[in-house]
Amino acid sequence: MRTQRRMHTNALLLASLAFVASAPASASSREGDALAIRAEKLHVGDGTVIENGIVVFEAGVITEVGKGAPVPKGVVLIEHAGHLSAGLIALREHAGAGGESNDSSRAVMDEADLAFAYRPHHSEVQGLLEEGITTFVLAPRPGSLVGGLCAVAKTGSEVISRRAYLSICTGTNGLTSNRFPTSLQGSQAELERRFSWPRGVFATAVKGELPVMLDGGSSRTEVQHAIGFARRHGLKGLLVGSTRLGEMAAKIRAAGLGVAISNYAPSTGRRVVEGAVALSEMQVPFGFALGSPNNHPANLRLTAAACIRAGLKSSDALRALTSTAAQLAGVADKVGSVQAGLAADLVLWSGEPTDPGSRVMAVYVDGDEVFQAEDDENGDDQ
Amino acid sequence: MIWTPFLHAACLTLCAPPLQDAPGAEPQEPEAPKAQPAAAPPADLRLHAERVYTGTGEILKNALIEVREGKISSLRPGRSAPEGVPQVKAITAGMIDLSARLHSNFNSVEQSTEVQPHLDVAGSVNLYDKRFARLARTGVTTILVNPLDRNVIGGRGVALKTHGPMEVEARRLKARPILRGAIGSEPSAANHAAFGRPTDFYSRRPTTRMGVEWEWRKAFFDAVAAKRLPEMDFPGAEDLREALAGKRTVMIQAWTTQDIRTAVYLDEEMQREGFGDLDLVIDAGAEAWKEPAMLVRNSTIVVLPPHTAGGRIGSDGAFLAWNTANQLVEQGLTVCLSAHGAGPGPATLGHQAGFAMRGGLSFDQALAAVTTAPAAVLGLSDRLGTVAEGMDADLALWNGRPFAATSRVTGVVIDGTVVVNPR
Amino acid sequence: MIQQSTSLLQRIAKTHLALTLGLLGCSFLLSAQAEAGEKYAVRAGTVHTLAGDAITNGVIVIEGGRITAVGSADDVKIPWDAEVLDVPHLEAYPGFVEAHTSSGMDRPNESVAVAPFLNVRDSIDPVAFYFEDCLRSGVTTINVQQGNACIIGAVGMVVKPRGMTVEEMLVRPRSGLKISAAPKSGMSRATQAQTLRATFTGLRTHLEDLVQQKRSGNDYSRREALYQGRDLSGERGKGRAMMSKGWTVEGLELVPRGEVDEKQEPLLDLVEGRIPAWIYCGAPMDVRLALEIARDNGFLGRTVLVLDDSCWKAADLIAEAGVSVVLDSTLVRTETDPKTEEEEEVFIPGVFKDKGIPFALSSRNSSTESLWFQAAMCMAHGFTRAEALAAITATPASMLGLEGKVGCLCPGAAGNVLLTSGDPLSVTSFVEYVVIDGNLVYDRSTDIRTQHLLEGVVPEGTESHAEEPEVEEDTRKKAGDEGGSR
Amino acid sequence: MHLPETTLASVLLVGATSGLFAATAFASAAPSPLTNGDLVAVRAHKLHVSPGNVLEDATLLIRDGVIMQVGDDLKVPDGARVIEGDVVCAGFMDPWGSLGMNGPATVDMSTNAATRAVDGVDPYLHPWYRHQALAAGVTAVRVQAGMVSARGGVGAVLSTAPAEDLKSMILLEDSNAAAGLGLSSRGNPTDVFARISAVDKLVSDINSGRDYAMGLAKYAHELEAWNKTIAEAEAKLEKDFKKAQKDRDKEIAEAKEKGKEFKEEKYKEDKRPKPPKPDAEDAVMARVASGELPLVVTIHRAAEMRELLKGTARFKRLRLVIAGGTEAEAVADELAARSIPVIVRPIPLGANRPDEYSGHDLALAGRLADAGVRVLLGSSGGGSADLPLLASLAIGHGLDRDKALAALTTEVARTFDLSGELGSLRPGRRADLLVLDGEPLLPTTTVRYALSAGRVLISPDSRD
Repeated sequence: MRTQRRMHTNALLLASLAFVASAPASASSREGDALAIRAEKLHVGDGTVIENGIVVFEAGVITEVGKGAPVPKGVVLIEHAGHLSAGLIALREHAGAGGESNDSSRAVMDEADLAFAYRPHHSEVQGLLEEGITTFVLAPRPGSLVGGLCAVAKTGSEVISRRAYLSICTGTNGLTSNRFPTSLQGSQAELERRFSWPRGVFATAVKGELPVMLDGGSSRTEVQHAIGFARRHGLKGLLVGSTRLGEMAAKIRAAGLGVAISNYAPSTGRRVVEGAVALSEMQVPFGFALGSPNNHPANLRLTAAACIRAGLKSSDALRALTSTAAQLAGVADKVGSVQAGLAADLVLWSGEPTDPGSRVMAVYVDGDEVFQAEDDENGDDQ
Repeated sequence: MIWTPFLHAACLTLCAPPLQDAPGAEPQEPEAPKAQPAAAPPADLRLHAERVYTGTGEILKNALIEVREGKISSLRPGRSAPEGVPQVKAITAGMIDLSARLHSNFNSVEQSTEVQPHLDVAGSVNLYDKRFARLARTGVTTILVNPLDRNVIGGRGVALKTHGPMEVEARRLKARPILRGAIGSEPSAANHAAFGRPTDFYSRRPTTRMGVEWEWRKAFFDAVAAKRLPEMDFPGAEDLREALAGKRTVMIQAWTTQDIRTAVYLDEEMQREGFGDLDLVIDAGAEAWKEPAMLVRNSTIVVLPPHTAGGRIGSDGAFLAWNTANQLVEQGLTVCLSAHGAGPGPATLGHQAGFAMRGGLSFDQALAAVTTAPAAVLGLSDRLGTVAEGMDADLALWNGRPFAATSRVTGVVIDGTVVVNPR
Repeated sequence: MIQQSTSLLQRIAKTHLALTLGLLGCSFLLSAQAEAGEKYAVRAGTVHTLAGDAITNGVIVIEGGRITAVGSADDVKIPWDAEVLDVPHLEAYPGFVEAHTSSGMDRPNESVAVAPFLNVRDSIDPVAFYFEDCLRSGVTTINVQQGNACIIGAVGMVVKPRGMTVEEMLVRPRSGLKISAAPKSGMSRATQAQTLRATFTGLRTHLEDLVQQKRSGNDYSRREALYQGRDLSGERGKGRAMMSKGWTVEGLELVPRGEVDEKQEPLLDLVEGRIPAWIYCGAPMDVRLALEIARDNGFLGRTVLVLDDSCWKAADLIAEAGVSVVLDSTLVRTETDPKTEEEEEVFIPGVFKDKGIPFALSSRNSSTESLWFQAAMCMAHGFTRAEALAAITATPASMLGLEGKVGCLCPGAAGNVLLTSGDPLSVTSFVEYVVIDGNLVYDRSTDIRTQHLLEGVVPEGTESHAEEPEVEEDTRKKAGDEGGSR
Repeated sequence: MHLPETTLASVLLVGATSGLFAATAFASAAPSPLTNGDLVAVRAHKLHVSPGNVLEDATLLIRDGVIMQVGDDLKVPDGARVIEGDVVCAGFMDPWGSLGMNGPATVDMSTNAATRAVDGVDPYLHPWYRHQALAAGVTAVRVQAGMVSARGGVGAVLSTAPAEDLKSMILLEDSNAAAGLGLSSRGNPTDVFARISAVDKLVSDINSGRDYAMGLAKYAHELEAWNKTIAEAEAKLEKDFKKAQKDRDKEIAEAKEKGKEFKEEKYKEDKRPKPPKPDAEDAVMARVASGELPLVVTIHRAAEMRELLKGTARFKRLRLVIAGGTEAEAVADELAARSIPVIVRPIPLGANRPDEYSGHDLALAGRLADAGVRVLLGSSGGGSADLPLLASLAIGHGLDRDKALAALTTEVARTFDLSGELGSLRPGRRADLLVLDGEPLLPTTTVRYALSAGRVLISPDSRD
């Protein structure tokens, strides 16, 4: 049903040209001609918001951002009555791997590279664009002790960083009942062995050149073990998968780890969102995990909104969805905010980006308009 | 701080104002009239009991106990209760359960191979588990946590207090090292013959008691051989050698008399072979009463499982006669009781001591079976088990004669902290 | 003590379906007579009547199964022809009373949801281990009712744990009708309440139809007589007007009671308050339904609630309704606050004592959770000895309408005496002898099962593992409830 | 038991004896406001009387838990408690929830048309769950026993105020009847023929309900006629009795003479009409057929919806409500024409969704509203406290903001005949309202005060 809508939108695009001052056939800056968008509110991504800000981008890269940024001659200017922000980033994703994101044949698959599991045009990936998600960390599904190397991929286009994380399940998610390890002490013994005499990716991780993604498991004791393990071996990286991170905020900050907040579900949700507020008070850098296709892509913004409802500032929530997430994924030089030199991954919203009530009007990846909302007559103006 | 929400008027003896449980918050009571010896620093906590059952055989009447920095700083009998100090009918040392079974179930035993002597259960203990608090409320202050008995040799146990810092390494007691194993039907319960079923590591392990016993002997023989032939070394061989040298207590779960016999013969075979002598403790030795002679011969320590109404307990249908504790003690054996981690209700460790007394055990022997005897097994007799100056301030406060069916634990102190307020 | 009213005999002879009923009806009367003649006397170190202070060196005289005299040795003369149990080293107590149990039957539950016409008499197994356990733990009077998995269950009976046939064990027939406000398996509380109400609505509709048929019949015969020109010889209806505090169907006197459908007839007895009701509540919300059904159908005055341990939260509702309760054998309940995850312990008998609700304790087995052990645990939580003992003697007796007959050592009461080696609530004392209706029925020295449990003595000839049946746990009780103690 | 005058409506009011019998046991149908005597005045910069109808700087007066006056020029009487706030709107309502219900009762498969949700309400559930819902702005929940069973029975509307006892929780004890069609059992789909026959069974049940009501009316009518004829006949017999006696004596005498045995005259009259057997389920279905009770049908697939709409077209006064409606767009025009509301579950469902939700997406509510269908938003038992947040998600996928607010307030009241009680801030309504610090349904907006029947249950200091 969705692809059919894409042809439908392109037709509409031509019809709506009348509103645009002057616009070439398709709004794409791939072939060298520049493009500019003026939005009522431009969210740079570091918390500052520019009224009537303009962003200019050419060949997929942002060239100018500012209130009165000069629009070079011959550049198409798109007026947008709403908000503009950088594309959202999901920190733990399985979309695009088509269910092959976990090899359960053996406990440790340290050299497995998720980049080779990524199919950009897989149906699971398209859903992310509609929700404004332009970049995500493709990670192995929990289930094996060491799942492999995560990749950072652009939604619908290529992988921009291959060895983003080494994925490790230190808690019960790394155990199975019919192969090693079946106990927590067994998995801890194996990890100690791998990291005390490190070879290959373990060596690079111990040297600090490869961050780890630690699935600590849900109970507070398992999160404690994960933090202790990271500190013992001087590892940097991300703590994922736990709903009880709020009480561990001080320990997490001391260990210098980042956090990926897991999905908000009505029954277990309270701990997740209170944890996010506690982490933000302790200045622990955090982003949001998504885990589609089993979780609908809209959960990213829904979890952020639930955190705001529990007391998180909406600017912090947007930063967690964009710039902080980019830093945690190690691609802050490429994506994550609306600044010159970064990729032109932009999302046009009808209202505040962190308000689930705002519609995704259009999404640009590397300067290409890859999604546009159907223009319904009574456009939902704020 | 757990408080019983429905206060009964019946505890007439308790009349002091509420006790702040934060140590050091003790209100300064007026200087005692008689000459105070060199002004001792104020106690963190003071308690008064009509009777203190010290565990050394001596009962102190109307005793005032003072606690400082987690230790009992002074114990003075024949005193009236000063103002503001909680009074209770009886105080015993905190009880110790060597078979509390507070492991995290199947996550606490590495079943990929049936002999894992070196793996420490501490890695899988969850101190946030509600059962620790429940156990503390029944007056049990120290427990031994062992892996689930699904392996022949499960690994190392860890001794912990039931209240304290929330990290296992910080709460671990420097007790005698423990090697945990099992004999009987449980270690081979999940195994099945290889043919006809998908082969996984459950299809190549012993499926009979003979197989389990063979795994025990093979483990010890290999460990001794590995000392001479390094290429035969395997993880855990050092643990087994320490066990043979008696430096590591071997705690074997054996419910029935057949399995207890296997454990004792294993120890005697090690002695015959000259490999060493196991410091053997039988856990859940329900049918130890059937052939006590071999236990006496081997001076084996027995930890009894909880008494049940029908006497039957355990997966092998062992029968625990209620006079077992009395019979074994009369023959000079060391006996410990256990409640398998029962929380508040009719089957706490205090009740198990009462049921053992119903089987003929005297009060002092029952008190020893839940305090000094297990403390000795853990090698912590210098810290736990008795109420005396210098010992850890682990106390159980009772509202009547301990272990009587008509009294219960109304207050618990662990390391000087009031965990359950007697108010 | 055994009710001998004529209507009772009539009722037994007529209403039950069981084929053996006829001959049973008369035989049990005879057996009670035979024992009447003998005289028995007990001389004990101290006699605790629980209805005054203890008598040292006391004597109890029992004639015809009834206590005729209790007092100190010097002012009560033992009849010359009485058999005497002289145990100066022991203490005498009244036999304990189990207010409600569904043990002692081969299958406690009936698959038919609404079966008030059944009677537990047909499934009590006189040689069940349970009755032997009762003697060993000092229980001499037991109200056996059907299990909790029903909507309206069978009629129960009060028995004593002695006798080779159900008739010999009988203390009082028709001790009450069992109802459950907690859902039968496969149903939920919504459908349970609906079916329970529909049962009573069904009774009302049935009675109204009967009255309507009678009226139409009378009108028709009157008009026929007019047509035929003859006087109508009016014979009045042979029935009885319906009296109930709940609702009545006027004109029921037109219908002879025999014509009421046997399946509905016990319900009518219930609504007219002629038989007590025991309503099981598995959760606090069930208490509201139970009280509403009892109040609306007029038998609140004769209702006793059988409570699960979670029902303490509805104690105010129970106090307001003024009914008495039988507590679950779990006395300490641990609940977790979902917000703070703090655990909180509640001692359940304490709640009912503070609210002044009469309650009886119930046992789960014969030692680790027997009646005396439950009473001891009440003392451990602050009860006085008198209050604790009353919860297993006087209060259950009054619930069964047998106050002054069982649960006390006073003239006129049944000759049920326990001889214990010390304080019955102490772990180190035992029930040495039990006398029921003036007959010595239990002597610990000959109790091979206690010897086996306490001393491991394997009685000869029972070498094989005599598998003792576990006391059947009402599995539905703990469904969905994390449960306090392990 | 004598039946009153026979009109279709009045007969239905009496209903089968069980219906009558049960009704007396509960509070009267009208919700019981918790009277607390004192006067409360609420002042706000923006007062949403109803979605789209906003008063600037207005005041609202409440007495005894009922809204007395609303206006921008009211003087606050002295002695009244005054509450100030930025935005005031009516309390949100979850038309498809389970808050306050005993868990197993909501998933009970043994329910039938006569099962009552109020029998499954548990006042002893921990109060914290209700507090969360209130703190999110949900003041009432429509609950149902047997939410996934073929016949869920009679639903109820409960207040989320702290529960003293059962009566204080119930706003409306019989709000609707319920049915579930084509629901997969624990995720595995049922086959299409079973689903279609389930629809036909529901239609035939509605029909038998109507016939039952007809039968009751016919019986009442026939009985009245029979009574009249019998009364006349009796009067005549009374009159001719003397003559009949004389004839009889004469015949006896003749018979004795002839030695023949005397035979009585044969008296015949037509039988008394038999009342239809009381059937509680048919009684409920009769109230559904007459339009007194709306029928909430949990249904998702287009095939079954078409069958249902076709089958129920002939019941002119039937008020159908669709719950779920994943493929409702296929019949959107007919739903709009027959003003059949659809309760949409605005939850983001991942790949492992139940079979009947396979076509579900977050824009469903928006597209249905655009097609003119009356849209409601419900949590389907998945936690009413999150409904406002999920509603904003529906807005973000195309549902107009005012329609979303209506879907949580006025539309719910209108669907369950509570428009006179709840849903809007007009005089006479129950004072269930929220004082917010921002526009409703924004994540940054928090509920500073929540009032239920005029009682302040959430205030800034008792927030969590």
